Amino acid sequence: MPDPMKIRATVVGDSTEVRVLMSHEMETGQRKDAQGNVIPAWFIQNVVVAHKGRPVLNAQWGTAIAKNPFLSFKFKGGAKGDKIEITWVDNRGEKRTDETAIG
Amino acid sequence: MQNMRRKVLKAGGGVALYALLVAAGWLKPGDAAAQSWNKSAFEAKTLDEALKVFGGGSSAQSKDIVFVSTPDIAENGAVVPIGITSSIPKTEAIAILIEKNPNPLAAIFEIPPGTEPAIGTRVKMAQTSNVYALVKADGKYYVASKEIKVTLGGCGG
Amino acid sequence: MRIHRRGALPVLALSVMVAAAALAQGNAVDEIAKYRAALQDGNPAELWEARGADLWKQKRGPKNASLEQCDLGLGPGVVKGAYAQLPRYFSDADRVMDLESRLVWCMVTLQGFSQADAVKRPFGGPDQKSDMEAYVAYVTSESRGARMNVSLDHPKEREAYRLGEKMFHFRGGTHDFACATCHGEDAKRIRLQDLPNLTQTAGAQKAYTTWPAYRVSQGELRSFQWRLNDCFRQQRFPELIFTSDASIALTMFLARNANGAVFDAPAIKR
Amino acid sequence: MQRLPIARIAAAGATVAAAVLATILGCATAPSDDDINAKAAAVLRASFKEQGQAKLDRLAQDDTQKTCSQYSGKAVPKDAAERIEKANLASIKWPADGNYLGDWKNGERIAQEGRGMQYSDDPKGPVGANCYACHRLSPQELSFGTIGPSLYQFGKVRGYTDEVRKYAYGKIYNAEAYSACTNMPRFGHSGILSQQQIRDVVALLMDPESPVNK
Repeated sequence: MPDPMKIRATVVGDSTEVRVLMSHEMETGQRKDAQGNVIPAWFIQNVVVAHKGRPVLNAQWGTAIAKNPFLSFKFKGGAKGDKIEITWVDNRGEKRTDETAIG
Repeated sequence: MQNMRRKVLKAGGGVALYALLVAAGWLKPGDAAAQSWNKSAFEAKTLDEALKVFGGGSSAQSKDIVFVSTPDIAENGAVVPIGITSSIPKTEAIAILIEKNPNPLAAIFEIPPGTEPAIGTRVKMAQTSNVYALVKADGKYYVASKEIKVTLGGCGG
Repeated sequence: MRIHRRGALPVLALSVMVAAAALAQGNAVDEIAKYRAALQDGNPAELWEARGADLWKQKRGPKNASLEQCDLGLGPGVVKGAYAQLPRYFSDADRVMDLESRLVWCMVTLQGFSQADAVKRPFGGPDQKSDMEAYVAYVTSESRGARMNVSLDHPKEREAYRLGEKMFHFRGGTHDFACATCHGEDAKRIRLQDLPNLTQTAGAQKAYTTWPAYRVSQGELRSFQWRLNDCFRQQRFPELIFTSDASIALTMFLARNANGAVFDAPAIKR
Repeated sequence: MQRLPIARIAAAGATVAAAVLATILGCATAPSDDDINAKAAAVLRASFKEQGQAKLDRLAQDDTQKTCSQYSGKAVPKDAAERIEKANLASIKWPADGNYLGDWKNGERIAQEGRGMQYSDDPKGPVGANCYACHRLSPQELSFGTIGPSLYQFGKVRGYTDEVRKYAYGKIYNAEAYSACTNMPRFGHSGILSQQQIRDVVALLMDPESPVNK
């Protein structure tokens, strides 16, 4: 079971700013272990952020996103207490969904 | 080099690009159920190949795409902060490409209406390279680039 | 340098070159500062803090107990501000302990782990996470904003400080390095990284209050024990034993030198 | 190594502060400096374990290391400095053919390489001198340290003479022969670099074609 995300969503003016940290190795598939074997690629491929069920960001990621990924963006609207839900899916099909209330 | 790249940027066909973007889900922002991942674009080995597969069709250099909170020099290539803001009306998507990475395409962000065309993330860079911000807006393609130097840090071992 | 410079011209040329280099360097240093500033916005150390806070409450070990009653020096169960007063002398163990050695003590006495099990995975790697580093992230985060206040009241605390100072200046290994080689003077750098002068208050304060840290080069949160361990690796010494007396003495020397500063970690570093 | 007067004063200040502290805390019962030195050595021995190529003998100090530890952060007394420089100068093995100059391109690789002799390093893997960690050399490399002086235009400024080449070779082989208690490792004396590798680094400093002299 992957570790939970840290999500911060705050109202800034007439927008909501969302900042997320995810716990993931983001292994490139380019590295070798001590025995010289290639460490297989293992990385988040899709991220969806929804505000009250409506998607506000869709992302596709490759192996170049840094380990323990960080993402920030803003969307118009959003009020204190609204639910923000984030889901990621990696190339092994592993999935994690976390939610927070806009603060 | 710079000229060659521009040519490639212009050479890609708009029609092929459109088809690929539909496949990639670019043109269906907000459709969370239709999760997809543009395998051929992400697995392309060169910038030209990535752009060809994935379009960038008749993309024009644009001053309306700005790198924010993006340093000229990275103290470590494992984590390089990248911020991209587009002030081009009807921006629908932003992609990050790193020319000298083994797979240049790093990320595609679909921007549904109501979401500001400004994203921040962190990428890995294998070495000093040009980084491209490719923006799709109102069906057209725009690009901006910036060189980021990757330094060797610390005690070196 | 004992070789004499010849004539005025090369010296002039040299000074022009040095000025140009200083300019290029200045830009590089400014840009590195921008890089560091851009990283502050989201510190993955928070992922470790959250995991540590969760683990802290979990019942674990042969005694099926949590660490909630662990005494970090301010009484059982008090975590807030405890790290800013470590290392310190603990009468129950009759030993000066830093955070990690105290956590091992609590894992053994409260949870019933063997000493060997408690120190089995001090640092995380690509294959496995370290619970110890998660505990360290959580406990240290509870001292963020507290003022460093390390005591030398007990004779064993004073002894640890003096031993730590000696070890700081101990030169050895194939390269003749001591801690002082890199950290004994002001305003020096390795490559582009500033080296704090740990023998002076300002340098010790700046360095000590920003560990532990999420190291972007490793994608891991690193504890102060790790910091010492990896310095010695690069000094070409053998491996520093986790929570050994030397590691605690050195920590005492550095933590005490940082007294008065506001603790501000877990931080994020290169 | 030349210490700035300010550093010396600050170091002296720290010593005074320590003495005052000891007095306040009741130095009558405090262990002597010799006691602490003996205990520190014992604690160090018990606090390390051998790992990879780094065995516990790396904690055994020679006279140079021991004396320089004693005077770390302070001025080294003149007689001690002379003793160290003399012994280390005598240890230098000069190339039998009198050729000090190798290949500067290989010298640049050695100057960039930070690995070698750490317990985490493959004993058969590359061993470098990591010159850039402490020195400025080729102007193209912006990531350089400042623990040592800039060596940019080393040969150009000093002249491409045999005397300077020999000095550079000796300094890299055993820096303690020229400046007691320097921060610089003794690359030849301690078996870090081979004779040919030292020649290559000398070439980086002394070859007119080296980027260092451009």
